[in-house]
Amino acid sequence: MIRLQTESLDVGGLLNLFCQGRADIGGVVSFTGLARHEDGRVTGLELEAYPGFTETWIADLILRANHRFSLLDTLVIHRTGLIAQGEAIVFVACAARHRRQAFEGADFLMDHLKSQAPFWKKQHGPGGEHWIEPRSIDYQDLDRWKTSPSDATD
Amino acid sequence: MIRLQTESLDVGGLLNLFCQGRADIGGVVSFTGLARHEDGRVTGLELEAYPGFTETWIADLILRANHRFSLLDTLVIHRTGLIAQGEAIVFVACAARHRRQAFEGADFLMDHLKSQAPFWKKQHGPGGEHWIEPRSIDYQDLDRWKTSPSDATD
Amino acid sequence: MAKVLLFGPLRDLAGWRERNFDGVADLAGLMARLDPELALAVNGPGVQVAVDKAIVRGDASLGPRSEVAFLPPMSGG
Amino acid sequence: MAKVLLFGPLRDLAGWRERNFDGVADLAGLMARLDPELALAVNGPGVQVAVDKAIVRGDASLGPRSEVAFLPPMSGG
Repeated sequence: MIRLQTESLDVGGLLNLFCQGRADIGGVVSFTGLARHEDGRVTGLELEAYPGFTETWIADLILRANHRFSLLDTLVIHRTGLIAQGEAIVFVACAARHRRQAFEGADFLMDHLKSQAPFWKKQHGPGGEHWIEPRSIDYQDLDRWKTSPSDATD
Repeated sequence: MIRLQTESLDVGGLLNLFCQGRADIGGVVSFTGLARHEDGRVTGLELEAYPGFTETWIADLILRANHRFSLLDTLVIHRTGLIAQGEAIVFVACAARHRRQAFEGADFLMDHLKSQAPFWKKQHGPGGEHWIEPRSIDYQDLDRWKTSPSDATD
Repeated sequence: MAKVLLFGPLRDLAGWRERNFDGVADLAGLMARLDPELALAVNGPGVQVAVDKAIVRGDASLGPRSEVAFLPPMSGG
Repeated sequence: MAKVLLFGPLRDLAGWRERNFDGVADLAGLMARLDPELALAVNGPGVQVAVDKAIVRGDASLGPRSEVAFLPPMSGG
Protein backbone atom coordinates (compact mmCIF):
# COMPACT_ATOMS: atom_id res chain seq x y z
CA MET A 1 0.00 0.00 0.00
CA ILE A 2 1.11 3.55 -0.75
CA ARG A 3 -0.13 6.78 0.71
CA LEU A 4 1.06 10.37 0.59
CA GLN A 5 -0.42 12.48 3.35
CA THR A 6 -0.05 15.91 4.90
CA GLU A 7 -1.34 14.71 8.31
CA SER A 8 1.00 13.37 11.03
CA LEU A 9 1.88 9.68 10.77
CA ASP A 10 0.70 7.33 13.53
CA VAL A 11 3.54 4.88 12.94
CA GLY A 12 2.45 2.55 15.75
CA GLY A 13 -1.08 2.32 14.42
CA LEU A 14 0.30 1.61 10.96
CA LEU A 15 2.57 -1.14 12.30
CA ASN A 16 -0.24 -2.79 14.28
CA LEU A 17 -2.55 -2.79 11.26
CA PHE A 18 0.22 -4.17 9.08
CA CYS A 19 0.98 -7.06 11.45
CA GLN A 20 -2.64 -7.92 12.14
CA GLY A 21 -3.85 -11.44 11.42
CA ARG A 22 -0.78 -12.61 9.57
CA ALA A 23 0.01 -16.14 10.61
CA ASP A 24 1.77 -16.67 7.26
CA ILE A 25 4.66 -14.29 7.83
CA GLY A 26 7.66 -14.66 10.07
CA GLY A 27 8.92 -11.14 10.29
CA VAL A 28 8.03 -7.51 9.74
CA VAL A 29 10.74 -4.87 9.44
CA SER A 30 9.73 -1.24 9.66
CA PHE A 31 11.65 1.95 9.10
CA THR A 32 10.54 5.29 10.51
CA GLY A 33 12.34 8.35 9.21
CA LEU A 34 12.18 11.32 11.57
CA ALA A 35 12.93 14.98 11.02
CA ARG A 36 16.12 15.70 12.94
CA HIS A 37 16.81 19.08 14.47
CA GLU A 38 20.52 18.90 13.55
CA ASP A 39 21.62 20.66 16.72
CA GLY A 40 19.19 23.51 16.25
CA ARG A 41 20.06 24.13 12.63
CA VAL A 42 16.72 22.71 11.48
CA THR A 43 13.33 23.79 12.76
CA GLY A 44 11.25 22.01 10.16
CA LEU A 45 11.05 20.48 6.72
CA GLU A 46 8.88 21.10 3.71
CA LEU A 47 8.30 18.14 1.44
CA GLU A 48 6.89 18.37 -2.03
CA ALA A 49 5.71 15.53 -4.25
CA TYR A 50 4.38 15.43 -7.82
CA PRO A 51 0.88 14.05 -7.26
CA GLY A 52 0.09 11.16 -9.59
CA PHE A 53 3.70 10.79 -10.67
CA THR A 54 5.19 10.17 -7.21
CA GLU A 55 2.67 7.44 -6.27
CA THR A 56 3.22 5.64 -9.59
CA TRP A 57 6.98 5.79 -9.08
CA ILE A 58 6.68 4.31 -5.58
CA ALA A 59 4.26 1.61 -6.77
CA ASP A 60 6.84 0.53 -9.33
CA LEU A 61 9.58 0.51 -6.67
CA ILE A 62 7.41 -1.66 -4.41
CA LEU A 63 6.83 -4.16 -7.23
CA ARG A 64 10.59 -4.44 -7.74
CA ALA A 65 11.20 -4.90 -4.01
CA ASN A 66 8.42 -7.48 -3.62
CA HIS A 67 9.80 -9.51 -6.49
CA ARG A 68 13.46 -9.26 -5.55
CA PHE A 69 13.03 -10.10 -1.86
CA SER A 70 9.92 -12.31 -2.04
CA LEU A 71 8.04 -9.88 0.17
CA LEU A 72 4.51 -10.86 1.13
CA ASP A 73 3.39 -7.29 1.77
CA THR A 74 4.83 -3.80 1.68
CA LEU A 75 3.67 -0.44 2.99
CA VAL A 76 5.06 3.00 2.14
CA ILE A 77 3.52 6.08 3.75
CA HIS A 78 5.18 9.42 3.06
CA ARG A 79 4.43 12.83 4.49
CA THR A 80 4.27 15.89 2.28
CA GLY A 81 3.92 19.54 3.25
CA LEU A 82 5.31 21.03 6.44
CA ILE A 83 6.90 18.66 8.96
CA ALA A 84 8.02 19.74 12.42
CA GLN A 85 11.25 18.45 13.97
CA GLY A 86 10.82 15.07 15.63
CA GLU A 87 7.86 14.14 13.43
CA ALA A 88 7.89 11.12 11.13
CA ILE A 89 8.55 11.83 7.46
CA VAL A 90 8.27 8.32 6.12
CA PHE A 91 7.13 4.91 7.34
CA VAL A 92 8.06 1.76 5.44
CA ALA A 93 7.14 -1.80 6.45
CA CYS A 94 7.98 -5.10 4.79
CA ALA A 95 6.55 -8.51 5.64
CA ALA A 96 8.28 -11.72 4.64
CA ARG A 97 8.44 -15.37 5.58
CA HIS A 98 12.01 -14.97 6.78
CA ARG A 99 13.56 -12.03 8.50
CA ARG A 100 16.51 -11.50 6.13
CA GLN A 101 14.11 -10.80 3.26
CA ALA A 102 12.16 -8.27 5.31
CA PHE A 103 15.37 -6.48 6.40
CA GLU A 104 16.73 -6.30 2.87
CA GLY A 105 13.41 -5.20 1.42
CA ALA A 106 13.05 -2.26 3.81
CA ASP A 107 16.70 -1.29 3.36
CA PHE A 108 16.33 -1.39 -0.46
CA LEU A 109 13.14 0.70 -0.37
CA MET A 110 14.70 3.35 1.86
CA ASP A 111 17.88 3.66 -0.20
CA HIS A 112 15.78 4.24 -3.32
CA LEU A 113 13.27 6.56 -1.65
CA LYS A 114 16.13 8.61 -0.24
CA SER A 115 17.92 9.43 -3.46
CA GLN A 116 15.59 8.58 -6.35
CA ALA A 117 11.97 9.07 -5.35
CA PRO A 118 10.21 12.17 -6.73
CA PHE A 119 10.24 14.30 -3.59
CA TRP A 120 11.85 17.66 -2.99
CA LYS A 121 12.83 18.62 0.51
CA LYS A 122 13.41 22.10 1.85
CA GLN A 123 14.98 22.65 5.24
CA HIS A 124 13.87 25.54 7.44
CA GLY A 125 16.16 26.86 10.15
CA PRO A 126 17.39 29.96 11.91
CA GLY A 127 19.76 30.54 8.98
CA GLY A 128 16.94 30.58 6.41
CA GLU A 129 15.73 27.84 4.12
CA HIS A 130 17.44 25.71 1.52
CA TRP A 131 16.72 22.69 -0.65
CA ILE A 132 18.33 19.38 0.28
CA GLU A 133 19.93 17.13 -2.32
CA PRO A 134 21.00 13.53 -1.69
CA ARG A 135 24.50 13.26 -0.26
CA SER A 136 27.23 11.17 -1.88
CA ILE A 137 26.69 8.53 0.83
CA ASP A 138 23.07 8.20 -0.35
CA TYR A 139 24.28 7.37 -3.86
CA GLN A 140 26.80 4.90 -2.44
CA ASP A 141 24.01 3.21 -0.48
CA LEU A 142 22.03 2.94 -3.69
CA ASP A 143 24.94 1.39 -5.55
CA ARG A 144 24.90 -1.57 -3.15
CA TRP A 145 21.77 -2.86 -4.89
CA LYS A 146 23.32 -2.86 -8.37
CA THR A 147 25.05 -6.19 -7.76
CA SER A 148 23.17 -9.41 -8.40
CA PRO A 149 19.97 -9.92 -6.40
CA SER A 150 20.30 -11.31 -2.90
CA ASP A 151 20.63 -15.06 -2.78
CA ALA A 152 20.04 -15.23 0.95
CA THR A 153 17.42 -17.77 1.86
CA ASP A 154 16.41 -16.58 5.28
CA MET B 1 15.36 -1.23 27.47
CA ILE B 2 14.72 -4.94 27.95
CA ARG B 3 11.58 -6.69 29.01
CA LEU B 4 10.45 -10.30 29.09
CA GLN B 5 6.69 -10.64 29.33
CA THR B 6 4.00 -13.29 29.11
CA GLU B 7 1.34 -10.78 27.95
CA SER B 8 0.70 -10.00 24.26
CA LEU B 9 2.97 -7.38 22.71
CA ASP B 10 1.42 -4.13 21.51
CA VAL B 11 4.14 -3.54 18.94
CA GLY B 12 2.57 -0.32 17.63
CA GLY B 13 2.36 1.16 21.10
CA LEU B 14 5.98 0.20 21.71
CA LEU B 15 7.09 1.81 18.44
CA ASN B 16 5.19 5.04 19.14
CA LEU B 17 6.70 5.32 22.63
CA PHE B 18 10.15 4.60 21.24
CA CYS B 19 9.90 7.32 18.56
CA GLN B 20 8.35 9.93 20.83
CA GLY B 21 10.09 13.25 21.25
CA ARG B 22 13.31 12.33 19.51
CA ALA B 23 14.43 15.20 17.37
CA ASP B 24 18.02 13.92 17.66
CA ILE B 25 17.58 10.71 15.67
CA GLY B 26 17.17 10.23 11.97
CA GLY B 27 15.82 6.72 11.80
CA VAL B 28 14.20 3.93 13.77
CA VAL B 29 14.26 0.36 12.49
CA SER B 30 11.99 -2.17 14.14
CA PHE B 31 11.70 -5.90 13.78
CA THR B 32 8.58 -7.81 14.79
CA GLY B 33 8.88 -11.59 14.89
CA LEU B 34 5.55 -13.36 14.55
CA ALA B 35 4.56 -16.95 15.24
CA ARG B 36 3.95 -18.56 11.84
CA HIS B 37 1.42 -21.31 11.37
CA GLU B 38 3.70 -23.13 8.86
CA ASP B 39 0.77 -24.28 6.72
CA GLY B 40 -1.14 -25.67 9.67
CA ARG B 41 1.79 -27.57 11.15
CA VAL B 42 2.07 -25.11 14.05
CA THR B 43 -0.77 -24.06 16.34
CA GLY B 44 1.32 -22.31 18.93
CA LEU B 45 4.70 -21.85 20.53
CA GLU B 46 5.96 -22.15 24.06
CA LEU B 47 8.92 -19.99 24.96
CA GLU B 48 11.04 -20.47 28.04
CA ALA B 49 13.69 -18.13 29.43
CA TYR B 50 16.06 -18.37 32.38
CA PRO B 51 14.91 -15.42 34.50
CA GLY B 52 17.81 -13.24 35.62
CA PHE B 53 20.23 -14.90 33.23
CA THR B 54 18.35 -14.15 30.01
CA GLU B 55 17.90 -10.43 30.75
CA THR B 56 21.59 -10.06 31.62
CA TRP B 57 22.57 -11.81 28.41
CA ILE B 58 20.35 -9.48 26.35
CA ALA B 59 21.63 -6.40 28.20
CA ASP B 60 25.17 -7.39 27.24
CA LEU B 61 24.11 -7.94 23.61
CA ILE B 62 22.50 -4.49 23.53
CA LEU B 63 25.69 -2.88 24.86
CA ARG B 64 27.67 -4.54 22.07
CA ALA B 65 25.15 -3.43 19.43
CA ASN B 66 24.96 0.14 20.75
CA HIS B 67 28.73 0.45 20.66
CA ARG B 68 29.28 -1.22 17.31
CA PHE B 69 26.57 0.67 15.41
CA SER B 70 26.55 3.94 17.41
CA LEU B 71 22.93 3.37 18.35
CA LEU B 72 21.26 6.10 20.37
CA ASP B 73 18.66 3.79 21.88
CA THR B 74 17.65 0.14 21.70
CA LEU B 75 14.60 -1.79 22.80
CA VAL B 76 14.19 -5.57 23.08
CA ILE B 77 10.88 -7.00 24.27
CA HIS B 78 10.51 -10.77 24.21
CA ARG B 79 7.48 -12.91 24.96
CA THR B 80 7.76 -16.00 27.10
CA GLY B 81 5.14 -18.64 27.83
CA LEU B 82 2.44 -19.71 25.38
CA ILE B 83 2.16 -17.77 22.13
CA ALA B 84 -0.66 -18.27 19.65
CA GLN B 85 -0.03 -18.29 15.89
CA GLY B 86 0.05 -14.81 14.41
CA GLU B 87 1.09 -13.22 17.70
CA ALA B 88 4.33 -11.30 18.13
CA ILE B 89 7.18 -13.21 19.81
CA VAL B 90 9.77 -10.47 19.80
CA PHE B 91 9.97 -6.75 19.14
CA VAL B 92 13.30 -5.04 18.59
CA ALA B 93 13.81 -1.35 17.80
CA CYS B 94 17.00 0.60 17.16
CA ALA B 95 17.36 4.37 16.92
CA ALA B 96 20.33 5.99 15.22
CA ARG B 97 21.35 9.23 13.62
CA HIS B 98 21.58 7.56 10.23
CA ARG B 99 19.43 4.81 8.85
CA ARG B 100 22.22 2.36 7.93
CA GLN B 101 23.25 2.12 11.60
CA ALA B 102 19.68 1.45 12.70
CA PHE B 103 19.21 -1.26 10.03
CA GLU B 104 22.47 -2.99 10.93
CA GLY B 105 21.81 -2.76 14.66
CA ALA B 106 18.40 -4.43 14.42
CA ASP B 107 19.73 -7.07 12.03
CA PHE B 108 22.66 -7.83 14.37
CA LEU B 109 20.38 -8.09 17.41
CA MET B 110 17.97 -10.45 15.67
CA ASP B 111 20.71 -12.75 14.36
CA HIS B 112 22.09 -13.09 17.88
CA LEU B 113 18.71 -13.42 19.57
CA LYS B 114 17.73 -16.10 17.08
CA SER B 115 20.61 -18.50 17.64
CA GLN B 116 22.40 -17.47 20.84
CA ALA B 117 19.98 -15.91 23.30
CA PRO B 118 18.96 -18.05 26.27
CA PHE B 119 15.47 -19.02 25.12
CA TRP B 120 14.03 -22.43 24.42
CA LYS B 121 11.20 -22.76 21.99
CA LYS B 122 8.73 -25.61 21.74
CA GLN B 123 6.38 -25.90 18.79
CA HIS B 124 2.85 -27.21 19.26
CA GLY B 125 0.97 -28.68 16.32
CA PRO B 126 -1.41 -31.41 15.21
CA GLY B 127 1.58 -33.78 15.10
CA GLY B 128 2.49 -33.18 18.74
CA GLU B 129 5.13 -30.91 20.18
CA HIS B 130 8.85 -30.60 19.68
CA TRP B 131 11.73 -28.32 20.61
CA ILE B 132 13.15 -26.04 17.94
CA GLU B 133 16.88 -25.59 17.48
CA PRO B 134 18.49 -22.92 15.32
CA ARG B 135 18.83 -23.94 11.69
CA SER B 136 22.14 -23.89 9.85
CA ILE B 137 21.04 -20.68 8.11
CA ASP B 138 20.73 -19.04 11.52
CA TYR B 139 24.37 -19.84 12.25
CA GLN B 140 25.36 -18.56 8.81
CA ASP B 141 23.50 -15.32 9.54
CA LEU B 142 25.41 -15.02 12.77
CA ASP B 143 28.76 -15.56 11.06
CA ARG B 144 28.21 -12.42 8.99
CA TRP B 145 28.99 -10.35 12.08
CA LYS B 146 32.35 -11.99 12.76
CA THR B 147 34.09 -9.81 10.18
CA SER B 148 35.34 -6.37 11.17
CA PRO B 149 32.73 -3.94 12.45
CA SER B 150 30.76 -1.95 9.92
CA ASP B 151 32.57 1.09 8.67
CA ALA B 152 29.49 2.53 7.01
CA THR B 153 28.97 6.14 7.90
CA ASP B 154 25.29 6.49 7.15
CA MET C 1 -1.11 24.96 -24.97
CA ALA C 2 1.20 23.10 -22.65
CA LYS C 3 1.03 23.22 -18.87
CA VAL C 4 4.46 23.53 -17.26
CA LEU C 5 5.13 22.46 -13.65
CA LEU C 6 8.24 23.36 -11.68
CA PHE C 7 9.38 21.54 -8.56
CA GLY C 8 11.82 22.13 -5.73
CA PRO C 9 14.53 24.76 -6.28
CA LEU C 10 13.37 25.39 -9.86
CA ARG C 11 10.12 26.79 -8.53
CA ASP C 12 11.93 29.18 -6.18
CA LEU C 13 14.25 30.24 -9.00
CA ALA C 14 11.42 31.00 -11.42
CA GLY C 15 9.04 32.41 -8.85
CA TRP C 16 6.13 30.32 -10.17
CA ARG C 17 4.90 26.74 -9.78
CA GLU C 18 2.62 26.28 -12.78
CA ARG C 19 2.19 28.21 -16.02
CA ASN C 20 0.55 27.67 -19.39
CA PHE C 21 2.43 28.22 -22.64
CA ASP C 22 0.47 28.65 -25.88
CA GLY C 23 1.66 27.57 -29.28
CA VAL C 24 4.53 25.28 -28.35
CA ALA C 25 4.84 22.15 -30.48
CA ASP C 26 7.72 20.46 -28.75
CA LEU C 27 10.07 20.62 -25.76
CA ALA C 28 12.70 22.53 -27.73
CA GLY C 29 10.13 25.17 -28.58
CA LEU C 30 9.06 25.36 -24.95
CA MET C 31 12.65 25.75 -23.75
CA ALA C 32 13.09 28.72 -26.09
CA ARG C 33 10.18 30.43 -24.40
CA LEU C 34 11.51 30.08 -20.84
CA ASP C 35 13.43 32.88 -19.12
CA PRO C 36 17.14 32.38 -19.88
CA GLU C 37 18.05 31.70 -16.26
CA LEU C 38 15.33 29.05 -15.90
CA ALA C 39 16.21 27.52 -19.28
CA LEU C 40 19.79 27.15 -18.09
CA ALA C 41 18.63 25.56 -14.80
CA VAL C 42 16.29 23.01 -16.39
CA ASN C 43 19.18 21.92 -18.61
CA GLY C 44 21.39 21.59 -15.53
CA PRO C 45 22.78 18.36 -14.05
CA GLY C 46 20.29 15.92 -12.66
CA VAL C 47 17.17 17.69 -13.91
CA GLN C 48 14.71 15.26 -15.48
CA VAL C 49 11.78 16.13 -17.72
CA ALA C 50 8.41 14.37 -17.59
CA VAL C 51 5.78 14.78 -20.29
CA ASP C 52 2.35 13.62 -19.16
CA LYS C 53 3.96 12.01 -16.11
CA ALA C 54 6.46 9.91 -18.08
CA ILE C 55 10.18 10.70 -18.08
CA VAL C 56 11.46 11.72 -21.53
CA ARG C 57 15.01 12.19 -22.73
CA GLY C 58 15.87 14.53 -25.61
CA ASP C 59 13.15 16.36 -27.46
CA ALA C 60 9.47 15.36 -27.43
CA SER C 61 6.46 16.70 -29.25
CA LEU C 62 3.77 18.32 -27.14
CA GLY C 63 0.02 18.11 -27.65
CA PRO C 64 -2.43 20.89 -26.83
CA ARG C 65 -3.00 19.48 -23.32
CA SER C 66 0.46 18.19 -22.52
CA GLU C 67 1.78 18.53 -19.00
CA VAL C 68 5.51 19.18 -18.80
CA ALA C 69 7.24 18.80 -15.44
CA PHE C 70 10.83 19.79 -14.70
CA LEU C 71 12.17 17.59 -11.90
CA PRO C 72 15.38 18.68 -10.16
CA PRO C 73 17.44 16.12 -8.14
CA MET C 74 15.12 14.32 -5.76
CA SER C 75 15.41 13.57 -2.08
CA GLY C 76 12.75 11.73 -0.12
CA GLY C 77 12.61 9.93 3.22
CA MET D 1 23.25 -28.36 48.62
CA ALA D 2 23.12 -27.24 45.00
CA LYS D 3 19.97 -26.29 43.12
CA VAL D 4 19.87 -27.72 39.62
CA LEU D 5 17.74 -26.17 36.83
CA LEU D 6 16.94 -27.86 33.54
CA PHE D 7 15.73 -26.03 30.45
CA GLY D 8 14.13 -26.92 27.14
CA PRO D 9 14.40 -30.54 25.99
CA LEU D 10 16.52 -31.49 29.03
CA ARG D 11 13.55 -30.78 31.27
CA ASP D 12 11.28 -33.02 29.17
CA LEU D 13 13.92 -35.75 29.15
CA ALA D 14 14.41 -35.71 32.94
CA GLY D 15 10.79 -35.11 33.84
CA TRP D 16 11.70 -32.32 36.27
CA ARG D 17 12.58 -28.64 36.06
CA GLU D 18 14.30 -27.98 39.38
CA ARG D 19 15.82 -30.27 42.00
CA ASN D 20 18.14 -29.93 45.01
CA PHE D 21 21.19 -32.11 45.41
CA ASP D 22 22.82 -32.42 48.84
CA GLY D 23 26.49 -32.99 49.48
CA VAL D 24 27.91 -32.14 46.05
CA ALA D 25 31.22 -30.23 46.11
CA ASP D 26 31.73 -29.69 42.42
CA LEU D 27 30.18 -30.15 38.98
CA ALA D 28 31.88 -33.51 38.47
CA GLY D 29 30.33 -34.76 41.69
CA LEU D 30 26.94 -33.45 40.63
CA MET D 31 27.18 -35.15 37.21
CA ALA D 32 27.84 -38.47 38.94
CA ARG D 33 24.54 -38.09 40.78
CA LEU D 34 22.39 -37.47 37.71
CA ASP D 35 20.46 -40.26 36.02
CA PRO D 36 22.74 -41.79 33.36
CA GLU D 37 20.51 -40.68 30.48
CA LEU D 38 20.40 -37.09 31.74
CA ALA D 39 24.16 -37.10 32.46
CA LEU D 40 24.75 -38.15 28.84
CA ALA D 41 22.43 -35.43 27.58
CA VAL D 42 23.97 -32.59 29.61
CA ASN D 43 27.36 -33.61 28.22
CA GLY D 44 25.92 -33.56 24.69
CA PRO D 45 26.78 -31.12 21.90
CA GLY D 46 25.84 -27.50 22.48
CA VAL D 47 24.80 -27.86 26.12
CA GLN D 48 26.24 -25.08 28.28
CA VAL D 49 26.49 -25.04 32.04
CA ALA D 50 25.91 -21.96 34.18
CA VAL D 51 26.86 -21.76 37.84
CA ASP D 52 25.18 -18.89 39.66
CA LYS D 53 24.12 -17.49 36.28
CA ALA D 54 27.62 -17.41 34.79
CA ILE D 55 28.68 -19.83 32.06
CA VAL D 56 31.47 -22.19 33.16
CA ARG D 57 33.60 -24.57 31.11
CA GLY D 58 35.11 -27.70 32.62
CA ASP D 59 34.69 -28.45 36.29
CA ALA D 60 33.72 -25.88 38.92
CA SER D 61 33.39 -26.07 42.69
CA LEU D 62 29.91 -25.62 44.11
CA GLY D 63 28.99 -23.80 47.29
CA PRO D 64 26.10 -24.76 49.57
CA ARG D 65 23.72 -22.42 47.74
CA SER D 66 25.02 -22.75 44.19
CA GLU D 67 22.54 -22.71 41.33
CA VAL D 68 23.53 -24.96 38.44
CA ALA D 69 21.69 -24.57 35.15
CA PHE D 70 22.02 -26.87 32.14
CA LEU D 71 21.31 -24.91 28.98
CA PRO D 72 20.67 -26.86 25.79
CA PRO D 73 21.04 -25.14 22.36
CA MET D 74 19.08 -21.91 22.43
CA SER D 75 16.61 -20.43 19.99
CA GLY D 76 14.87 -17.13 20.56
CA GLY D 77 13.00 -14.67 18.37
